[in-house]
Amino acid sequence: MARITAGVATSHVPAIGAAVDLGKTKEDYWAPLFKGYEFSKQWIAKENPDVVILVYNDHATAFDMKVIPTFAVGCGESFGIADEGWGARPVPEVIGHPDLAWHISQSVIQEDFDLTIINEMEVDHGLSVPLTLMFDQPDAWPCRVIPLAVNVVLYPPPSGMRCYRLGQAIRRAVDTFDEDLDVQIWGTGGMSHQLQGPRAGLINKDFDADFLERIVNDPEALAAMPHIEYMRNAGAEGIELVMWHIMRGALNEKVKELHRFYHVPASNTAVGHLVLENTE
Amino acid sequence: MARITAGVATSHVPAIGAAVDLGKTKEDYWAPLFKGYEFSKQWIAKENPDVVILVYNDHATAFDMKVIPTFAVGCGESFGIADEGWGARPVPEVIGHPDLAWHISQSVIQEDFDLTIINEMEVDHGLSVPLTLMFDQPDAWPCRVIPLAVNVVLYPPPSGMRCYRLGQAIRRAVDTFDEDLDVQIWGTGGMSHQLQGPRAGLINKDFDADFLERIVNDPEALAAMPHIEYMRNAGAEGIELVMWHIMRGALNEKVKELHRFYHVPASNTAVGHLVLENTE
Amino acid sequence: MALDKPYTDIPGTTIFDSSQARKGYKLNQFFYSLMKAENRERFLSDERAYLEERNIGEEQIQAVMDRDYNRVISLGGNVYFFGKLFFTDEQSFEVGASSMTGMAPGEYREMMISGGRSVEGNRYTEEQD
Amino acid sequence: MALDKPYTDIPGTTIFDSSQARKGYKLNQFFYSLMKAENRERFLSDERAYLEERNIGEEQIQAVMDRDYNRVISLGGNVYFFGKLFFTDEQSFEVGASSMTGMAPGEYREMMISGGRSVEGNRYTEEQD
Ligand SMILES: [Fe+3]
Ligand SMILES: [Fe+3]
Repeated sequence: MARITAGVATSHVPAIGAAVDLGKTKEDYWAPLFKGYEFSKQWIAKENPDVVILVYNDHATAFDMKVIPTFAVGCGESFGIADEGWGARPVPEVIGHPDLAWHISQSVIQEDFDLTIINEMEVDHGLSVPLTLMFDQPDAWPCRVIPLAVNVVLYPPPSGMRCYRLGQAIRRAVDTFDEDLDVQIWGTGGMSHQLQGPRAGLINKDFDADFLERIVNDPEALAAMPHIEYMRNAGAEGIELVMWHIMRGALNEKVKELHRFYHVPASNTAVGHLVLENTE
Repeated sequence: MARITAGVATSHVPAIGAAVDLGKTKEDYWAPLFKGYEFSKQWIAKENPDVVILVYNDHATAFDMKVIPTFAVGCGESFGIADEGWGARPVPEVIGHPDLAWHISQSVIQEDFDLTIINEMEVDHGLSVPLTLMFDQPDAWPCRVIPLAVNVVLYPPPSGMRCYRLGQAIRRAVDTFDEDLDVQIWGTGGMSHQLQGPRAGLINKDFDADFLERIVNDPEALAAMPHIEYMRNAGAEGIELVMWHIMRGALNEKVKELHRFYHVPASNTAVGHLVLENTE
Repeated sequence: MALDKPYTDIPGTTIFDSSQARKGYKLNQFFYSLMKAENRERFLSDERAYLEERNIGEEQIQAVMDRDYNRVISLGGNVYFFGKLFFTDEQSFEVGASSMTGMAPGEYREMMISGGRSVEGNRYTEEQD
Repeated sequence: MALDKPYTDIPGTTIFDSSQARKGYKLNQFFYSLMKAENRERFLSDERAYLEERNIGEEQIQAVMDRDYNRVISLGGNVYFFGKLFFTDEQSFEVGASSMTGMAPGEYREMMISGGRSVEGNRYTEEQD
C-alpha cells in the first residue's frame, strides 16, 4: 500500500533557481539560505521517496487568463520546464506518476473536490525551485512528481480550510492506492512577500514565525484564517501560504518536526522551510 | 436585485439542431418533438429573461484530453459556435454576462466550489441546441447566456448531490447581485441514452418518467442517486442528467410545474423537457 | 484497495474512466483534431498518412480506417471524441451508433422509433448468458 | 449587496480580482505572450508595433513602454504576468519590484537585506494619513 511518509514546506522564489543555475550559491547573499537546506538534502537522500505530490501555484505560466482552474492535478507522463521569459531553467524534465495521480483525482472528485485534470502542461519555478532546493542539480530528478497547481493568482484562491480538507482527502486516496510507494507531499510558496505596488518588499517575521509554529502544532485552527489576514499582514503575495495547508492536511494530526528554517530575504521574499515526519 | 425566476430542463441532441438548421422540423419524424416545445417558446417570449445560466456539458469540443475541468464557468464577453466536425451551426454567437458570471464565480469559490474560470471558449451543441429549442432561429439570441460546463465525458463526473449543492450556491450568489435582472437557469443533457457499444440505443421510459416526477417534487432525495444507477438504468450517456440537479438546486424547494414533455426518440436519445417557475 | 469500478458488469458498455482515457489518449486527440476543416480534408485524402503522423499505434490506425467503433472503444476511444469522425464521414450519430450494435441502420432506426432498446435484460452482464 | 472587497484598504496594494482581471485582460495576455523567445525579440525590436498588433489601448501601451508598473497595475496588469517583462528586460524581480516603490534599486535591496518593509503602519490606508 502507498503511504504518505513526510511533508515538506518551502518558499519557491525564481531568484533561488537562478542562483543555483548560475553557480552563485556560495556568494554572501545566498550562502545563508542554502545552508538552511543542507539538513533537508541529506535527509531526503536517505528517505528516497518514490513520489512527491508537489503543491505549487502556476505563476501565469501554464494557465493564462483563458483558463484558470482552482485546483489542477497533473496526470500526464511528464511535464516540460517552462520558459518564463528568460529561457527554460536548465533542469531535468519532471516525470509524473499517472497511476497515482489519476487515482487521487478520481478519489477526491468522488469526495466533492471539483478538480481540473491536466494531461499536458509545462511547469514553472513554483515547481522546479523546490525540487532544486531539495535535490540540487541531478541529471534526472530522483523521484516521480505529481504537480498539484492551486490558483493564487486571481482572487479568490481557495480558502485555507478548503486546502486543508483537500489535503485530508488526498491522504485518504494515497492510503487506498495498491502499489507499495513512499509518498511525500510538499507545500510551496510564501512566506510573507509582496511583489507589487508601493508596498512591495513587505516582510512580516512575526506573522511568519507564528505561521511556522501553528502549521506544525495547531494546523486546523490555522487553516481557518481568512484570506484578508494573509494579504494585509503577510503581503499580497503572502496568500501563496494557503498551499501549505494542503500539505499539512495530508499528514497526521501530530507530526514530528525534523527541521525548521527561516531566512530573509531571497529577492523580495521571506523564505520558510519545514520538514515534517508522519509519525505513526 | 437579480433573481432566478424559472428553470428549464431539456435534452440537447445534435440531430435536433440539424433538423432546425436544415428545415426538417415539419417532417413526420421531427414534428412531434418540436410540438413539445411550442408552449415553452411562447412562455419564454413573454418572460423575456435578461440572462440564462446554461448548464451543459462540453462534448470534447472546448476541452480535449489536455484540460478537463469538473465545473467551468464562462466569464467572457462572448462565445463562438464550435465546428464539431460538420462546420459550425448557423446560429448567432453567444453573448455572455461577465459581470454576473464573475460575481457567481467569486461567490461560489468562496463557498468551497473549486471552479475553473474560462474567458475564451467555443460552445457546442450542448449549449446551442437548447437555445434553438427555446428561441428558434433569431438573428441574435434574445438574452445573455452564462455557460456552465460540467464534466460528464471523463468518469467520474461530479455527484448529483454536488451538482444540487452548486445550484443552491449559485442561487445565493444571484440573490446578492446588485443589478435588477431576471435570470433563468437551464439544465440540459439526457434523458436516457447510450451512444456507444453493443448496448447503444438503450432507452428507459420508466426511469425517465420517475426522474421527471422526482426532480420537480422530491429533488434533494433524487440528487442522492449514485452514478452507477444512471449508467446502468439510463444508459452510459444518461449520466448527463446530473446537470439537471444544478438547475433544480438553484430553484425554490417548491416550484410550479408549467410544462412537462417527453418524447422518444431524437436520434439515439429520449428527450425530456420541463419548465419550472420559481413561485414565491 | 484499488478504486471501485461498479460499472464493469454493465453489458455492452465501456465507461470512459482513467484506464480508458490513458489507453486512448493519442487516439482521442486524433479525433479531436477533426474539428478543423483542413484536418478533415487531409485525413480524408490520405487516412493512413494522417494517422501515422499522429503517432498512434497500428491497431488503432486499423480500427479507425475500418470504422470499427467497438474496436476503437476497446482501444480507449470515447464516443464524444470519435463522434467527430461520424460527422467527418457525413454520417449521423444514429448511423454511427447503430454500427456498434450489429444491427443494420434501418433496423436500428426502427428500434429507436419503437421506443429504443429495452433496459430489461440489459442491466447486468450475467443476465445475458 | 455586491461582493465584499475587504482588501481595498490595504495601502499600496491592488488585489487582482475580477474587476482588475477584466480591465487588464488583453494587457495580461500581452505579457503572457513574452514567454516565447520569438515574441520577446519582436517586442524588443519594435515595442509599439508589437503592442499595437495586440489591440490594447494607448494608455496601456504607454504604461508598458514607460515600464511604469504602478500604472500597469492600475490598468489591470498583474505582477505574475508583467513579471515576464522584467525577465524580457533581463531585470531581476527585485529590481522590477523596487521600481514600484519610489526607491532606488540599491536602497530597496538594502531594505530587503535589513529585513524588508515593516508591516507596522502598512496594514491600513488610514494609518498612512
Ligand atoms: Fe510564488
Ligand atoms: Fe450531450
